[in-house]
Amino acid sequence: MKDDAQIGDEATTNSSRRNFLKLGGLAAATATVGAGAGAGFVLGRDPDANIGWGRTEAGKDMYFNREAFEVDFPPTMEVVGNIERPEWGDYLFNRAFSLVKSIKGGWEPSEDWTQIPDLRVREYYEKYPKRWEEMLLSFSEKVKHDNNIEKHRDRFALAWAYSGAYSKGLHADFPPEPTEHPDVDDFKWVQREPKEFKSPEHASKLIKQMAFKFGMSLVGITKLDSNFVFKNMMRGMPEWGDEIPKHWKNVIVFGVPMNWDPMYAAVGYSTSYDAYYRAKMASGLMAAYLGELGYAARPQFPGNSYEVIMPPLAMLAGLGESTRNGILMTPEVGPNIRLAAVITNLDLEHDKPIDLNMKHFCESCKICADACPSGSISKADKPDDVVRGIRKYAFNQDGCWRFWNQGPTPSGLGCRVCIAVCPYTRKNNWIHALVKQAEPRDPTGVTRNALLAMQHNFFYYPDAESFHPEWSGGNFASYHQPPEWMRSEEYLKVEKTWEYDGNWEGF
Amino acid sequence: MRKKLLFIFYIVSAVFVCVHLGLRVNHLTQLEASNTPLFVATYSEHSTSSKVPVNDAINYKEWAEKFEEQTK
Amino acid sequence: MFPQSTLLDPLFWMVLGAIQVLVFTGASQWAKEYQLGMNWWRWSVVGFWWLSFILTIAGAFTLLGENEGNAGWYVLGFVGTLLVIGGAAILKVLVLLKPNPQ
Amino acid sequence: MYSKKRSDFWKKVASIVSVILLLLAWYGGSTRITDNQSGMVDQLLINGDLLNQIDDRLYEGRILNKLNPVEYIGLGSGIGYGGMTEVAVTVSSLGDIQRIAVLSSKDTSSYLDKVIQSNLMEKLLGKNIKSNFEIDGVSGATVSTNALTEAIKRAADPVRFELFGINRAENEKPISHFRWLDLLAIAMFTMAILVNKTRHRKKSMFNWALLLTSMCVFGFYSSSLFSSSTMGILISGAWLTGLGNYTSIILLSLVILYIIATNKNVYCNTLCPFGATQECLAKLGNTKTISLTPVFFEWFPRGLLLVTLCLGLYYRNPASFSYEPFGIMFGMIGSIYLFVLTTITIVTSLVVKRPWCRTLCPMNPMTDFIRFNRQWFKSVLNKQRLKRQIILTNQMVGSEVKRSEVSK
Repeated sequence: MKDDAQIGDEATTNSSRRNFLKLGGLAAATATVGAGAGAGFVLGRDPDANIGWGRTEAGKDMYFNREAFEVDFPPTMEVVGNIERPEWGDYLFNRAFSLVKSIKGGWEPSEDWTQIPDLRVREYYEKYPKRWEEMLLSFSEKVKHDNNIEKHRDRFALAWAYSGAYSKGLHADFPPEPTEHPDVDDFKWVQREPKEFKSPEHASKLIKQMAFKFGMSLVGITKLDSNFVFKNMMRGMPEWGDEIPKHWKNVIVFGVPMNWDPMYAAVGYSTSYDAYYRAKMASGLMAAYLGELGYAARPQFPGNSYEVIMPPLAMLAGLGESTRNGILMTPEVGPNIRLAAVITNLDLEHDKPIDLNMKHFCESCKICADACPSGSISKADKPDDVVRGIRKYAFNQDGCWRFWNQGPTPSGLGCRVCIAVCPYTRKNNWIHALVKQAEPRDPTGVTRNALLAMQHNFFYYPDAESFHPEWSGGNFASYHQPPEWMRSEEYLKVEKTWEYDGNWEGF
Repeated sequence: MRKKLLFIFYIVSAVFVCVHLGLRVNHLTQLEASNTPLFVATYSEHSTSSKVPVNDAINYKEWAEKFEEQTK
Repeated sequence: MFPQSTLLDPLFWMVLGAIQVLVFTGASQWAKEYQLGMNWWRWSVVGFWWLSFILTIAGAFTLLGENEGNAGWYVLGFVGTLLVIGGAAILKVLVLLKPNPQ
Repeated sequence: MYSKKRSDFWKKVASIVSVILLLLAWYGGSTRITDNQSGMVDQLLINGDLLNQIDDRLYEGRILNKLNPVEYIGLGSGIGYGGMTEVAVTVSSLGDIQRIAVLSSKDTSSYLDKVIQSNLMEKLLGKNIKSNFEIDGVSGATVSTNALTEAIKRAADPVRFELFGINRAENEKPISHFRWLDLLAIAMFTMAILVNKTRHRKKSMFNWALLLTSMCVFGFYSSSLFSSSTMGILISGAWLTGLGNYTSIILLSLVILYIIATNKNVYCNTLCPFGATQECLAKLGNTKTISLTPVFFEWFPRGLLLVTLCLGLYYRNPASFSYEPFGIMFGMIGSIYLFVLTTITIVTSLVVKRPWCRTLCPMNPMTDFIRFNRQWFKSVLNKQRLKRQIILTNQMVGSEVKRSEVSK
């Protein structure tokens, strides 16, 4: 029989144990809440969430499992008429350079587009007469831009340096611009007999790994669809009809996102050149790799060196879908993706397109259309234009180009606001990954509506005019404020005379 | 203990209410001082800047040179 | 909490996991004291509530970490309040369903 | 006895001072209101350089060498939640709408932001005013949308008449704003009176039923419960020129009349939607009723309400000075500070019964004010009646004495 003392101290040990557990439990609970908040905050700030540039050679950036969503035909590429191939004049840079040549030849632009000397450009503006006014505006806006841009160097010095560095890199001569007929030029790096692959599946598996090793974040392979090859346009050939070289069988499409923080601080602090440079280098490396194995390779890379339209091929290769602002949207990085490709005669296994319900998201979202500084993105509820037989949202190329020439970037090229404000442009931290996995799997659309309600009510978006530079009615607003390493007042001896207008950091 | 809680609630909500009212007052005074409309929506064919500026002031040749050099 | 460090990060998550045991033993101690007669489904409801509560706080602070100031506070306020009300409701149900002592 | 007398005295002083302050604020407001609209109109010209006024609602923009005017600017106003919303419309000489500008609005700014975000006006730009255009409203901010659409139509009328000689305006009769919700408000109020009067066994059950229906109807469905801004609108007389939403004003005036008549405040415990929400939450957590006794806590809400009403009068914009969590609770309308206030109130109401009602709600100061003055007024009346009686009795006594002397 235990005597009272034993029962006594047993009771005390029991009660003290009980108290310890009770208080310990409370303390642990509060510690968990603190840890949850801290871990959450740090994960939000974690640079590892920045997908891109082949962070891990195993291509972990391509974390979205596409098998469950593969379809035979991309839902956002709805064919409504007979598909026509794109004309030379449909490509904006072709028009711009042709106008430059005519102006240097002494032609004086006027409000009447029928006076344009180059027939191919005239044909385009015959289809879209209203857009000629925008192109005209881009001339005068560019002059106003050049007269005002230097005044803001104090504010944007670091941003321009960052963009200038990659721009110089982009203009390096690798991969070299083709100079001869494709049948010769595409084989210039082939020294020996082509090595046979065990099977197209093996070839595709290897090529994808190599794309990741060359620094790409996303890669897809598909048959080269002739519908998206430009007519009368072949680099290295002054004259070209509409025939397609026989050895152009498959196309390897890959891409990499722009650096996240500058992109979120579009327009003034952002640049496409960092992603352009990396994508171009990767296309050169891939072309050389295929050449070493004895296969033809025709690199298509950013800046202005294409024979094909990239987004549709990327959609066919299952990288993503088409959106309201007309560029490719991927599940991993949203529209924050810059594409490059290599066309080859190597037999490869093709990827299938995917359907991630993005169509419905774009229909009810419209945030990019509201934020677009030049109002070039359609605000219709459904795709409201048919371009070369395919239904898509109307997009005013020339209006967008006009704001490129107004924007506060030194070369006056690029805007990227629609990419920055898109709800899909999210880094890979746990909360966005969770949402991106849940949304396509929910047939009822409840998650989508909840997300959009939160997006419209809880997030701050500067209005379209305020993205403009000061000389055209804005205050250099941006979706996020610029990152610390781009704020010139932190590093340079400059006097901060400006205010940042963008999402505040919450504290 | 609940009394203390209600006391804290009282003070905190009073602070938020005063901050809210303070902001409303300075918002209204600013609005009045600036004497500009609350909100203006202007029609533009399809770009935010509605007026098409007269083009003759531009020296196109210079523009062409600068454009080519910047994008080369 | 230390995403950049290869040593502290795993340690942190291990410790966080460990103290959850303390949290639940503490909770069961409180429950015993109030004779709530906890069984498996009551514990799973409380556990689910606790998980969503921590996830909400972590989510709100992740948004804050991403420089989405407004979004973070609104999520914390909106979802947080709903969860607190949910918690109070669960507590009420547990107290009501208390097995009366024989 | 002594402190009762002294506190009564201070209360009298306070109520007189607050009435004077309100009058001063109202007077201050009227002197400050310069008709600044004309100052804004010349900013609205697009192509025209010269602005001259044709009548008080129509301007025309001219260019020097052009014969007829290049564009017209019409002014119009619509009846919003808090009063008038003034709008100016710039119309080209062909009748296309070039620019719409909201000059001033008496609605709460968050309502207005909601309407602006829905870019209801962008849809109108470019339309021709010859045919009367229909505008689809915006969910959630119906009162303000009607005010805006009404104002835009009114602004287009003079220009349409000037350009095409068609007069299409059928001016809005205030009565047409009467809606079934107002009838329901009156019905619910009478039921609340009955429930409070009965000694019925199931009285609390009826009370709960009323509370819940009011929470759903006046709260979540229409968010038309009254607040300090409604009080501001009532005393500023803005409702004389018509109001978008009458329900809250009707409810408020019924409550005030009932307090004057029977000194009882029926609204708080039986009808207030926010009170109902706090009651439901109180049922969840086991709450106890606590109130804070120190004087400060009693007088702070009174000061707060007084300041808000004065500001409302001074700026002629009572609707923009409501500080209650009602807007956020029932419509997510309000600044982030009110959002935080609402969240704290909801969480506290799990622990303490009706925290908002116990602390800052403007209903308490209003009721105390009315009750005190009613009491004071009655006591003054009684004193007079007493004096008169004394005089009467003296007279009677005096005449008695005279008669007795005469008879002696």
